[in-house]
Amino acid sequence: MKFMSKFEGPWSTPKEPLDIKTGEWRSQRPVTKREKCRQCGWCFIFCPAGCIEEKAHYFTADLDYCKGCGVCSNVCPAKAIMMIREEI
Amino acid sequence: METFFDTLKIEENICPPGCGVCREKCTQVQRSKGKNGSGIHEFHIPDLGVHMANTCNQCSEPVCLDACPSGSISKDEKDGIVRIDEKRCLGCGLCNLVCPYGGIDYRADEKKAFKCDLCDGSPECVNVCPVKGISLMKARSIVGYFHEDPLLKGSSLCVGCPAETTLRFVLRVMGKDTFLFGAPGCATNVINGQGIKCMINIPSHMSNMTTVPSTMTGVKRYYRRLGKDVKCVAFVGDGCATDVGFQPLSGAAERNENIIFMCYDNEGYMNTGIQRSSTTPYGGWTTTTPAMGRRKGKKMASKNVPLIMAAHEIPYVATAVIGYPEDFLNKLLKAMAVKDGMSYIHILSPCILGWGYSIPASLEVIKAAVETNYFPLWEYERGKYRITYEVKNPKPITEYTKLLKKFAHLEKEEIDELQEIVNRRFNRIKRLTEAF
Amino acid sequence: MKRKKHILIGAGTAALCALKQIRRLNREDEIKLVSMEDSLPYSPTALPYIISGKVGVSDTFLVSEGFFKKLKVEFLKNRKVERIYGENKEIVYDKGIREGYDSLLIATGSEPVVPDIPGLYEGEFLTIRGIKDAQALIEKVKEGNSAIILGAGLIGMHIAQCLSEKNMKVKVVESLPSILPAYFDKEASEIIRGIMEGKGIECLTGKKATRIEWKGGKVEVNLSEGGSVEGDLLVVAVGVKPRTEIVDGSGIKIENGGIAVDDRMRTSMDDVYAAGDVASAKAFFTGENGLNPILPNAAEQGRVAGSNMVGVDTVYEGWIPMNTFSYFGHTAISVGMPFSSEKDEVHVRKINGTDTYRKLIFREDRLMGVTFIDTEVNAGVFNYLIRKKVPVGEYKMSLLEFPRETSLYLMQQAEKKETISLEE
Amino acid sequence: MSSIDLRGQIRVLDGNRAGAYGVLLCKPDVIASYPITPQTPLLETLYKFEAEGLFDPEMVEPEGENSAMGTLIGACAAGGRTFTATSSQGLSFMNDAYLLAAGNRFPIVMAIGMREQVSPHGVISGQQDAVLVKDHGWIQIYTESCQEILDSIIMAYRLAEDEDVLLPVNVCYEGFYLSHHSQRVEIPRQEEVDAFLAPLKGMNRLKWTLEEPMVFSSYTVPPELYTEYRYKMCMAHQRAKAKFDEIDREFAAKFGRSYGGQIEEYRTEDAEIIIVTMGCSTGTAKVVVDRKRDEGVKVGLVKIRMFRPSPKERLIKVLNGKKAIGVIDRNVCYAWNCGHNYIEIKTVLSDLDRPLPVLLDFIAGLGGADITDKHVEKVVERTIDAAKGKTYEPVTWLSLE
Repeated sequence: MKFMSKFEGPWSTPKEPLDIKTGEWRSQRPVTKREKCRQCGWCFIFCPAGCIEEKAHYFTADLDYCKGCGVCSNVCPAKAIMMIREEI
Repeated sequence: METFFDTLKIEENICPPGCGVCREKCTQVQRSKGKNGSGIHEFHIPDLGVHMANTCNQCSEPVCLDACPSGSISKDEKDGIVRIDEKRCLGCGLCNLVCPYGGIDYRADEKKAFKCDLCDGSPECVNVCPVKGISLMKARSIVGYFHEDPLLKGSSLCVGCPAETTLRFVLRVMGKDTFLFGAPGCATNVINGQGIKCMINIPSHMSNMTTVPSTMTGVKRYYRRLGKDVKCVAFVGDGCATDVGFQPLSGAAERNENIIFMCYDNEGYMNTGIQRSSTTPYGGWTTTTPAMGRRKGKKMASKNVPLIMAAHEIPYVATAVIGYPEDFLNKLLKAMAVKDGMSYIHILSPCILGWGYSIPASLEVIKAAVETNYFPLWEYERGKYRITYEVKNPKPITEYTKLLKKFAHLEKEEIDELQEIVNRRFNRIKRLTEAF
Repeated sequence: MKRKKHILIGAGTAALCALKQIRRLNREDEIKLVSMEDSLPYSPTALPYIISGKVGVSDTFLVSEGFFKKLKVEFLKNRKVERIYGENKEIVYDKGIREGYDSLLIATGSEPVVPDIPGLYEGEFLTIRGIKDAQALIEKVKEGNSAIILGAGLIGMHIAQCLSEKNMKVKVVESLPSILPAYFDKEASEIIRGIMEGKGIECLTGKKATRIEWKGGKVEVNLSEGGSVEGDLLVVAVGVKPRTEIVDGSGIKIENGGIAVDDRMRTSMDDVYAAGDVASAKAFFTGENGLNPILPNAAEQGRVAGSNMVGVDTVYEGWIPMNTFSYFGHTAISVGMPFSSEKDEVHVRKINGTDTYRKLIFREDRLMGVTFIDTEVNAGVFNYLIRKKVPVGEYKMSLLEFPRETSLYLMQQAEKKETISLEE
Repeated sequence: MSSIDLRGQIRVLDGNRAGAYGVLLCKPDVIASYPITPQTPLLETLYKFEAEGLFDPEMVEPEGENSAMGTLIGACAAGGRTFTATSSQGLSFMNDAYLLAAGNRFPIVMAIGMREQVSPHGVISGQQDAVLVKDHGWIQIYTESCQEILDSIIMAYRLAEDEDVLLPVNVCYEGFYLSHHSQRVEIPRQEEVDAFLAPLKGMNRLKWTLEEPMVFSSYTVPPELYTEYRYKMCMAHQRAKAKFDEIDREFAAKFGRSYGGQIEEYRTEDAEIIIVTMGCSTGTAKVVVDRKRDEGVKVGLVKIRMFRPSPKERLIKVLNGKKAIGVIDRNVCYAWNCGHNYIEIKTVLSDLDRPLPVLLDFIAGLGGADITDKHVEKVVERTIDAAKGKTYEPVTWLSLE
């Protein structure tokens, strides 16, 4: 008998994290104009996917998970995040 | 972890024609510091109907800094402000020549460059703008309360769903010592993970729609018996909180269980495909309140659940939206501080698909809901009602309804009725704040 | 990942910008900055201000001593790099010491051009490129004395202004018909000239120096078409040329007198980059390589080079001529093409009773160049509109009437357009 | 010492109070209960115990049965021992959470004071409420006496919390006949019960902790995973059967009382015919069996204690070679026009050696009606006749004759 779960019931643990690369859903991607980023972090707060990361001196999206919703670009007070169409 | 500099945000297209209050104030403030100029400019091109303001972007890689031949421009690592060392400034004007965003001015008469220094952290323009078009965005004061996000990346919620933003916000504030409770609904996808894979780093329970408050009770009480204080937080939709799960919610409130119950209200059964719930608004389109033939959306007004919860006289009840994060944060902190009873937070959470608006516009929708008093932000704290965000000049409800396809079929008559409901409800809250 | 070693030769704006960029993008790599001079980095652009006494020498250093330590950069002063061996990825210092690199930036800048005029070397003339030159000139400044400046370019005119402010009598000799000929058209140039001459600066344009004679502490410059001017000191400021001797014998390609680079600031030798005054780089308008030794270019080329040196692929869009000149409380600004061609649409606005002058050059609905005298604008915004090829068709007249407002509006709109989500 | 602390004593108690002492002795952490006749006095007694300080569980007063079960789900997931009781429509109303508890493998113990379901309305005894949820994933133990209620609750915790089982357990007793009728009850001493339950302390049980966060009740994809959980649950049910026999033997050794484990076999060894009962009518039936034995009739009795999971193996063993079986059912199955145990036994028949015994069903005692010795005598007589070859309708509605 082959089992998938080590548990008796329908339980799960973050030790086995669900890793869906939701970046594949994306039809457009955010590109931060690095030099223009004010590091205000508003995109970090508002990114629904929780995928904004801080680099040396700017914020940018983790494109493995970014679904391309455009909220970061929308809330950016510096207009430093461009939405670029993904080419297939 | 993150830097998070305070930053000015200037709203677009809301400067009143001819206004120059921000510039005048800035000039005045700078003059008091012995400087001559304004760091903010408002502009009017009447022919084009352009009324706007512009100021320094405080770039992270300032080209003005790179182009300054005397090294007199610096970016402060602590507050991110790009400043000019006046003593060293040559007055050559190169900074003005290279800045693409018009953020730095060169004054030929004084041979000095001049720019916004954010008043070193408390910009005066923010206070004087008559239309509240300038705001200081202070993420640091919010993220200062953040813990590591217990929710992993890669949730299968819809692209851009504000409920996910809200849940992350809540969980970041709540931190790791939290038990999270959910019920079947959109957030399920986030809380549960799939199969044997999990996507949350805190203990979480996927309950039935009818058992969330009671399950929380069980956990809270068991840990209380063990002498441990744990946070039990529910994040459920309006179907669970206000319809089929309302009885247990009311029961837990009556027992005054020490739990934090949050309803993200997307005004319908969205995970099953947009059916009406008791919080679907008057006139709102859903698949079970269609707008076709003899029907014009929902016939009756929504159930005013936060007010009903306040009537339980639990220690804390609030309405909140992610669009006003400072307000939301304060409410979360208040709810967390309650140790002797229940807190209930009712969150308006627009549904892109179910309400019909463009994906990134959630915050605009949320703000319009607040600015029209459709969803007033208030709290009930131990007997006292308080409006936490006063809207000075509430906009007509059409400013909200026009954003949403679910109201697209409404005609004047229905709009008037909806406006009447909004007014009545706001007045009720207003009077409660005055009476209690 | 392996730590790489970047060597940057030169300590001007280009090298520093490359350095800052490398550090922004990479916190680990080793960086070494090699300067021929023994001071902290400075910009030649600041030198006239030292002469005028507006600032002291120490106020013009681009960075402080602590800067290098903080960025974990080794700063070698007083070292000359003699030669580059590309095949071994090595450089050789003046004392024969060799050092390997993973990537190398040549940002040695430029040096003054000294024209071949009979008699010039028989006396002590001055050029202005280094701090020592500035200090030498300061020593010779004496109220009431007169100075002759060869060259009416930006440096020449700037020094003329500085010396005039020190109450010296100044005569500027320029072989071309107008002053500031590279950046301003005839009309603008005349306006500037008018103000300069109003302050007592004599501008002798269209005249070549044919012979220099030195007699008893005085210098006499004989001019073409006859006549001569006499002064107490002579400053030669006819232009600059790339300082390229470092690549001699290395095989690195030279063109237009500078080190040829591609649109990533790469020279013809692998892993060797060049930026700033020394580089012959792509011009924005023509796409052809050329020299444009101005500070904003040095900064941008340095940034582009730095990015590419750490493997972040960055394309140089090309240089755009631009300059700003402040003189006696006036400002002249030129961005983009200063001169129009036949296919261009030109709009000029002058305001009576003032020195205000505005010229806008359009090609179809794109802005190509602007000139502003005594007009308050955010000059960089025009650079933005030109570089981003922002369509300005219906705003041409508005740009002329309300240049600052309209340019900011167009810039904001263009920025907004870039950030608008495509999802509906 | 509280006057109601009767631990270690022998008293006359009704089933609700006897059950309450069973709960008290097991020291649950969280109790949540909503009143419904006839189990109400059980929970009232628990609230009294807590008020008197006999034990100190968290006493939750939920606003309905579903919330009562919800509370236990939370507490049990967190690692607590929990208890609730309900009846009839309360159980129906609890169904949402009732299923969740089983699916999540939460070892909750719940008493059911059995009562008929609506409609018609009636606060009347029956077994219909409990048998209706026979496939909801709970283990169900049916009791015959007040003593057995008490003892079964203690055994239920041993069974539910066993790491090889981890299933919720119902202890079922008929309303009024047991809940409100008093009998002699030996109430064990606390130390005895503590010792009996001690093995549970060393057992592994996944808990909901902040240190090792887990999600309980995950969203199940793919379908194979769902199948896996169902298979594992079936296996747990199967393991519970022998485990329950073991627990019963251990209980007998410690307390001197045995109920036979999954089933009680009463004078079955040389019996030719077997009467099958479940619940409190067993006592009456035993009297009749004794009487018939005195008359020389080779009749025996099987009492179904563990209705779920099915005590199949034990039934096969005891029913093999018998000539006829008469089942007394205090419940109905609409689909087959019979009682539920009749279906259960009929299912077992195919596994018996040939010739198969004749099987008769007798529906009796519905709606609170008594099952008298006269009824049982009729059952025995007809079963004997059937064994001798007389033909009967398979199902007899005894009360309607």
